[in-house]
Amino acid sequence: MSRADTSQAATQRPGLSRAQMAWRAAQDILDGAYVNLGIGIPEMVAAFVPEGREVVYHTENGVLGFGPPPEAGAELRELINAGKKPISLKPGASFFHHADSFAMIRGGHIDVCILGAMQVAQNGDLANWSTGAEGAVPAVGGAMDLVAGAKAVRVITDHLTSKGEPKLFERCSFPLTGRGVVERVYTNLAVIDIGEDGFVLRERAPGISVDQLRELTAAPLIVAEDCTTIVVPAL
Amino acid sequence: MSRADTSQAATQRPGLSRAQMAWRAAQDILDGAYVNLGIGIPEMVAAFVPEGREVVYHTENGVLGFGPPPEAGAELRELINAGKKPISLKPGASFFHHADSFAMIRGGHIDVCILGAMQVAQNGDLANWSTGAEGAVPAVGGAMDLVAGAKAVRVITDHLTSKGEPKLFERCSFPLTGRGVVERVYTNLAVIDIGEDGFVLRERAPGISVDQLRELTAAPLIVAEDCTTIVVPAL
Amino acid sequence: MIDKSCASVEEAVAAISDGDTVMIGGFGEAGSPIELIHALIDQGARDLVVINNNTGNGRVGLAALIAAGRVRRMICSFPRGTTDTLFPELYRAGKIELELVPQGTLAERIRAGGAGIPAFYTATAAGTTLAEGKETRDFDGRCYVMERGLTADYALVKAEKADRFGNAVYNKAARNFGPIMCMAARTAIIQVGEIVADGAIDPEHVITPGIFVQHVVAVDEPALESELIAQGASYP
Amino acid sequence: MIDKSCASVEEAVAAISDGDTVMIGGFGEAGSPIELIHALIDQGARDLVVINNNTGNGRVGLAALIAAGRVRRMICSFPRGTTDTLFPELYRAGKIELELVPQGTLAERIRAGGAGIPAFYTATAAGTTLAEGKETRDFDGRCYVMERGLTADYALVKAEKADRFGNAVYNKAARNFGPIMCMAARTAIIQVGEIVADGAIDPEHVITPGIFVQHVVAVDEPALESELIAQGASYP
Repeated sequence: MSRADTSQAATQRPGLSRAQMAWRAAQDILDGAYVNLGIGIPEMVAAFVPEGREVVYHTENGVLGFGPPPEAGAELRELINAGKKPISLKPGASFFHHADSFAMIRGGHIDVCILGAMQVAQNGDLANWSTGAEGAVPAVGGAMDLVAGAKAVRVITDHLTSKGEPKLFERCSFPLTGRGVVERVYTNLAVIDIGEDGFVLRERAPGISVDQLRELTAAPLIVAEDCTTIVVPAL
Repeated sequence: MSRADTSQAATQRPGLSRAQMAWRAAQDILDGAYVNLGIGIPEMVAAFVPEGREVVYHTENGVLGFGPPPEAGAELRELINAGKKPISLKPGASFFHHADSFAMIRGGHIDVCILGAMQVAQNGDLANWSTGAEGAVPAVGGAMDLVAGAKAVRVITDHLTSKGEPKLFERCSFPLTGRGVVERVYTNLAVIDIGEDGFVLRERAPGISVDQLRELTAAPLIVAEDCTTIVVPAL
Repeated sequence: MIDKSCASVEEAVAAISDGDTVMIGGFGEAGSPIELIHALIDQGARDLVVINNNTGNGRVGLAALIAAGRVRRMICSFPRGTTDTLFPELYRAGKIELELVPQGTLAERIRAGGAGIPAFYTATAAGTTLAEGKETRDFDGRCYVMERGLTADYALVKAEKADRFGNAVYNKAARNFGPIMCMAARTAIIQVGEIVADGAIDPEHVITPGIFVQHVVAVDEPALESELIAQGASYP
Repeated sequence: MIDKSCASVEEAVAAISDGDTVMIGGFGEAGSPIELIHALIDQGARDLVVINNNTGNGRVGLAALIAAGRVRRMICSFPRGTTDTLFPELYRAGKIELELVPQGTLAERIRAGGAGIPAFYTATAAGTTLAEGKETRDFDGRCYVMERGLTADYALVKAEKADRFGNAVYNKAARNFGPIMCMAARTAIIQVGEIVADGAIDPEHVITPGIFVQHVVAVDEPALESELIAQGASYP
């Protein structure tokens, strides 16, 4: 989705803008991490990693150590990410073939993977590849590999669908991408961990109450003792 | 074994010298073949491939396209074959890691592998890694991979052991390297194929009779209709 | 003398037969062997099983091969282009079969096929609908799915340069599926920008050793999928 | 800033613990990380499980580690040197365990471990004593043996050059087990002749991407096993 779409949509939503969600997720990425960012809002995370932290980005199609899109006109057709968009290279980059690239994923070498979601369940189940609708042509890409292989799988998603339906459930109704794989969810309204006993509310967006979150979440919400308000810059 | 050993031993054996055995095996290597040669007499084969045939040699430790040992003083410690002896590089050489090297073997990309043998059975079973003696420390190296993976597995061996015992049997008594893997055996006395029904005598060494071969082979010998005498240069 | 070079893409693909399985390299337009695919369209083989990560874009390259009705079955991870409705329409109409494979499993199955591994286990897709009908097995308390190695009759791959032995190097992310498809196909055909002299590729830098390559064909100025699509091109 | 370099081999191996599994690269003396092995001898960890193709030569490097009684168990394909009787004597005396693995199966098990593959099938060793006690299974009419992936706590590897990210290149046949051992170990430690500046290694030429490497240590003038042995050296 383009940035234009993002900001337009953001004005219609309560809580954090999409850029603020990405910013919040970026704060949890540690110095030296190997990170794979999914298409869409997750891609925006890279722009908000705090100064002083050096992060190495992996893309499934076989590049490690890539940077932001090059300036217009400097794009190279052979230098793209898994979303098929142009990227640049940072110092320490490398190229490798597809089997080696997924060996990095499946072998547990990627520290953090951040993806979008259609549904997340309180046990960490993730559905983000198919609604399972009759007649839909299924397409999965690397999502199942990423959630099965990355050391930490985190999700960025709006708390509700565009129709106002919940996306956080006791159980996913859509076909799963992986079982028990998600460790943390960043929404426009909250930061929620998957704990032993289900969703644990860690942070609320400014102005959002626990009661509102309970109403908008289709599963029990355990409020962490140290639950705080998300502090985000204007973005 | 050094060449000095070879020629010394050769003078005490009937039929072909070791170099002649290698020469004979070399005639069956086609232009453009990818070939893996075992330690010992098989290594000598490369020297006798007919002019005009270009052969690419593979060594398990990760080199394709190597050539004969370099001149004394020009050896590089990082440029060795699976026998840990110095090699040179030919045009079109490449280096790769051990898993890729054995992917070439296991994946059926090596056209011909030539190995030594302790025992060969009439069904193509090969024993060349262990006598199975009590207390022996087993060591297998890449032999089992080569015989399982190469498109054609051929054996060069003396027809008899140094004690005068047969090496070609109805069944191997030593632990197997692989089952039903050998397609052709070059001995100092004969060229023998493994056919549907057992050993097929294709060629006899000069002065060696079928009756002699039957006596020295511990399995039935089918004499091919077109069985000929091996014609080898003096070597 | 070993010389795997072919005079033309036509010659390179001439022996591909009806019913063959053909791996086609490329991820997006990076590494897409368009000229080889177009030669395959001209050549006429049909009823093909094609293995590629996607199903092409526009009406050129793989999408054109599919549009020409030559593909009986696609094995891929993502059978959709950004805007493309070709594959979905054919699929819904029952005119093409689909085996959907997670991308990393697809890559590993190809690598396994090339390495003589008939089957392996992966945690990818365990507990999902894509594991339905597949054997699963626990190792050390985790559930894994058994997946089979994939081999092919042919691979069509685009590389940057190769020598007469077929030793090849790639260009950046255009490497993607090329090296493993060359391993997994009985006959790997690579189109390269340039066939270089002996010794021009450092043995340390070879990505696909020539043992995995059967034919090399020079395509000096390969077409770019995105440019063809921008031009509204349609093949043939 | 990412900087995986260590000041010394001592620092690099400091955290290796009793009972750890340690993969050690090298085939013959090519790629043998002698300085790292000697640092491990000095460091004192014992009861180690060591994975290497062989069991070392002379009384230096891996052979010295074994002679020092630090290795509980060897996983290798060929536990003999040309003239060496060290391992056979310890083995016959029941002082060291041996898991004998065909060389290609060993390499593939290490690669599988690094790639998150818990098990795979190979035709290698099917029908031999080395398949005894292992599961076998037919695929398409051929018998295959199930083999498990191998992982390790540490890998000790010698490469030619690396940068601060751990991106490494090797020297000729010294590459051998290095790349796959780096993949399969939780902590891969590589000794290199030179730690080079950012950008000094072309991204196209990287053999081991830094993601597989945790520590890099410069050993400017590494000892050569054959020279040490010729000198009659014995470590410590």
